[in-house]
Parts: sequence; C-alpha cells; structure tokens
Amino acid sequence: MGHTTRDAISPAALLAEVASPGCGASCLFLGTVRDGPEDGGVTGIEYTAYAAMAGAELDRILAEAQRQWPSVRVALRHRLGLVSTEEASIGIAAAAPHRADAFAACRYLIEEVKRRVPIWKKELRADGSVLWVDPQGHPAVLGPE
Amino acid sequence: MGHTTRDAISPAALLAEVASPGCGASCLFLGTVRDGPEDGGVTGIEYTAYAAMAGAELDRILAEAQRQWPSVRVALRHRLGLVSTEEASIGIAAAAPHRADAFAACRYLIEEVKRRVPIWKKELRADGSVLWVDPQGHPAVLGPE
Amino acid sequence: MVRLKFFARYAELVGQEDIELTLPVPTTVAEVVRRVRSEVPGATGLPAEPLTAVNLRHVRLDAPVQDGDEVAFLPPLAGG
Amino acid sequence: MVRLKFFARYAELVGQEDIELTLPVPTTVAEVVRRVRSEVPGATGLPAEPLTAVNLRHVRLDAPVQDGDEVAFLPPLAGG
Repeated sequence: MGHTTRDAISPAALLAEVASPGCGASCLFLGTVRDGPEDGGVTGIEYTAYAAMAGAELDRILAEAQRQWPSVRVALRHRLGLVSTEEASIGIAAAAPHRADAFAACRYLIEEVKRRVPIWKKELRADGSVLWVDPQGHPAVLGPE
Repeated sequence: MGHTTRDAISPAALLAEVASPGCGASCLFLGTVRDGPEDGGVTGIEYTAYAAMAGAELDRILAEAQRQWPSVRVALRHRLGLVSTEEASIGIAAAAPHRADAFAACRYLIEEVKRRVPIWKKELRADGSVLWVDPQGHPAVLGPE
Repeated sequence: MVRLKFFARYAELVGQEDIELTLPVPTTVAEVVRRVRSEVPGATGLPAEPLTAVNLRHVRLDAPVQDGDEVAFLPPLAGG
Repeated sequence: MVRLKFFARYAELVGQEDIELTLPVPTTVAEVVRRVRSEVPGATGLPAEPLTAVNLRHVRLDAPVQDGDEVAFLPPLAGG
C-alpha cells in the first residue's frame, strides 16, 4: 500500500484503517499548510519527493513503530503535489488498547517522518514568489539508522 | 456550548472546530469502547454523569488548557448514555501553530478528563451481566484544583 | 440543611439520588460523610473516605460545608 | 560508474536530476561528493557535506560506494 498520495487526506479513512475492537484509544495527527500572521501570505505548498526512497523510508519507520509498540495499529498518508492552505499535507493515525501507546506511536511517526523522509516543499505565496523551505535553516546531517 | 452529547462523535466536526489558517498541527484523540480478548465480551457501555458538575469541570479543564497553551484551539465531546463497542465515548481535538503544543494540550485534556470529570460507566456484557467500572480499582481521592 | 447527591453505584446503595440532611452548620465534608454513613439507610456500604464535591467542585474531606450547600458522593470516576 | 540523483533545490542548481559519474570504485560518499562539486556544472553551489543516501538509505559521508550504486544528494528535508 502506498503511503504517498496526490489526493486529499481523509481523517475518517485513517481512523477506520486502525480501528479494532481491542483498541480503546486512537490518536490522529494532521499536519496542515499554515498561513498565519507570520507566514507571509502562503497560498499553498508544492511537495516533491525522492519517491522510491520516501516509500522505503516510510515503510521502515512504520515497521519500527510496529516493533516498538506491538499492540499499536498505525496508518499514514503524505500528500505530494500542490496542497492548498489549511489542507492536510500529512495524516497519521495510531490505535492501541491504551492511550499512552497511541499518543507515543503517533508522535514517534511524525518526528521520524520529519527527520528522515526525503520530501521537499516549495511555498507558493500570494505575491507570486516561490520559496524552497528549509525547516532547520541549514543542511541536516543524518547517519544510517 | 455543551461538551456532553447523546449523539455520535464526529472526528471531522471536532477537527473543523479547531482548524485555523495559523494552525499547522492538529491532534485528535478518540476514546472508544473496547472489546478485546481480555475484556470479556463487552457489547457497550452506559455512561452516566453528575451533569451540572461534569459541565463545570469540563469548562474548567478547557479553560486551563487555554491558559497553559494560549495559541492552541481545543474542542471536546463526551458521550452520555449507551455507547456501543467501537464507538467513541470521547473525542478531543487540539490545533496549534506547532505540533508539540497540539500533542501536549490534547494529552493534558484527556488525562484531566479521566482524573476529574464526574462520569461513570456500566459495562454491558454479551452474557447479560452489567458491571460498574472502577478504572483505579479503588476510590480516588481528589482535592480542589 | 445540606443537599446530598449520590451517583452511579452509590445511588444504587442508598436507593436514591437526592437527600436533604439537617445538621448543625457550618460543618465539614468529613462530618457530613460520617452522619450519612450512620443515618442514611444503605449508606453503611459507602467508603469512609469517598471522593466528594461541594457545589460542583472537588473538595478534600476537611473542606467546609455551609447551609444549603450541595454535597456530592462520587464513586471512582470513569469518564473518558 | 555510479548513478547520481539530485532533488529539489539541488536539481535546480545542477540543472538535472540524474547523472552518471565514472570514477574508480569502491570509493566513499565523500569522494563522490568531492568529484561532483569539482566536475559537475552548477554543483559548486552544493554544500561540502550534503545530506546523502545510497541505494535509498541515509548514509554518512564515510559510507562505501560500489559500482552501480545510486548516490542521492538531498537538500534539507521538509516532509510532514
């Protein structure tokens, strides 16, 4: 199953994927394209990926979460292409028998995605300018897992 | 606005309530009625409340979260009455400019609800038996805030 | 006079949800609990130190109780 | 021969996404980076120690590179 998509992310579909009679707690994270007062008139973000590696890295991250929290059920979608302001660029759902594991797995997944998945974004602004976004402000140095 | 309801909880409605152009992160928690292998055939849970105090305590908890994380937008619904297995008994959404605050506020809200809101539950089992649930196994002692 | 409220399992033990109790005020929650357990039919089954609320707020057993206050006996909470 | 891949801002600098580079193998990622920065037009603008991957996995600069490997130059990641 692909974890990247060009379609809108459905919170309900992600929650349904992880739901199970034995899971009493579900945690959903949505990352949305922001245009706050300090964001300078962002109208959308264009996401591009190193597709083969993004898929492989997402598979590895999800497998790690599954090993670390065996009772947790996880689902993840990352948008590629143009995502407009207030739309979700990523959705992650984690369901578990107990809530601490659902929160922990969901948080782990978003942190690892941001740290490791080769996806880039260009901010499209209302004034017509386009800007590659560097979340860290400098090249990150990552080693092997 | 009432935080308790006898209707199904809609994750999409909770997420829409907290969405805002300045918020790039949303965290949703759903507590669902569980019937896992160790739960003994639960078919549903009947929730009852000390309604006036539950409403007041939920208002206080939400106001505390708002004070602690001023940039976070929060929404909460707790079901009362009969909730069937796999349906949500509680839904909490928190949106924030950045994800750490969204996760923290969402987690705070569910922990405080469980610790402080006067709601009780009777488990209805497939064998016809009915059981008041005591999550702690002993009376909790709570002081004033 | 204080207004007593019982919920869930405690309401089942006591057989009702609302009782008015006449006792000298001001007093404390602990004293209200003691009187209830010794005088209200069925209430001997309540714990000696139950979770309580006065006027919709959680309180400790040494909290004051005034005339007309609503004192609630809360079984272990199970919301969420 | 190693297959080089450039993405996002780096692809814009270099003007293409895929290049084949012939160099003595086995070698290291650091050596590939050095050769790319000195030989590929536009690549002088790449950082001296970029984020890199070999065969779809993140690696450090001292990682080995074999004949036929895919070596990717990754701008600062911005997923999520």
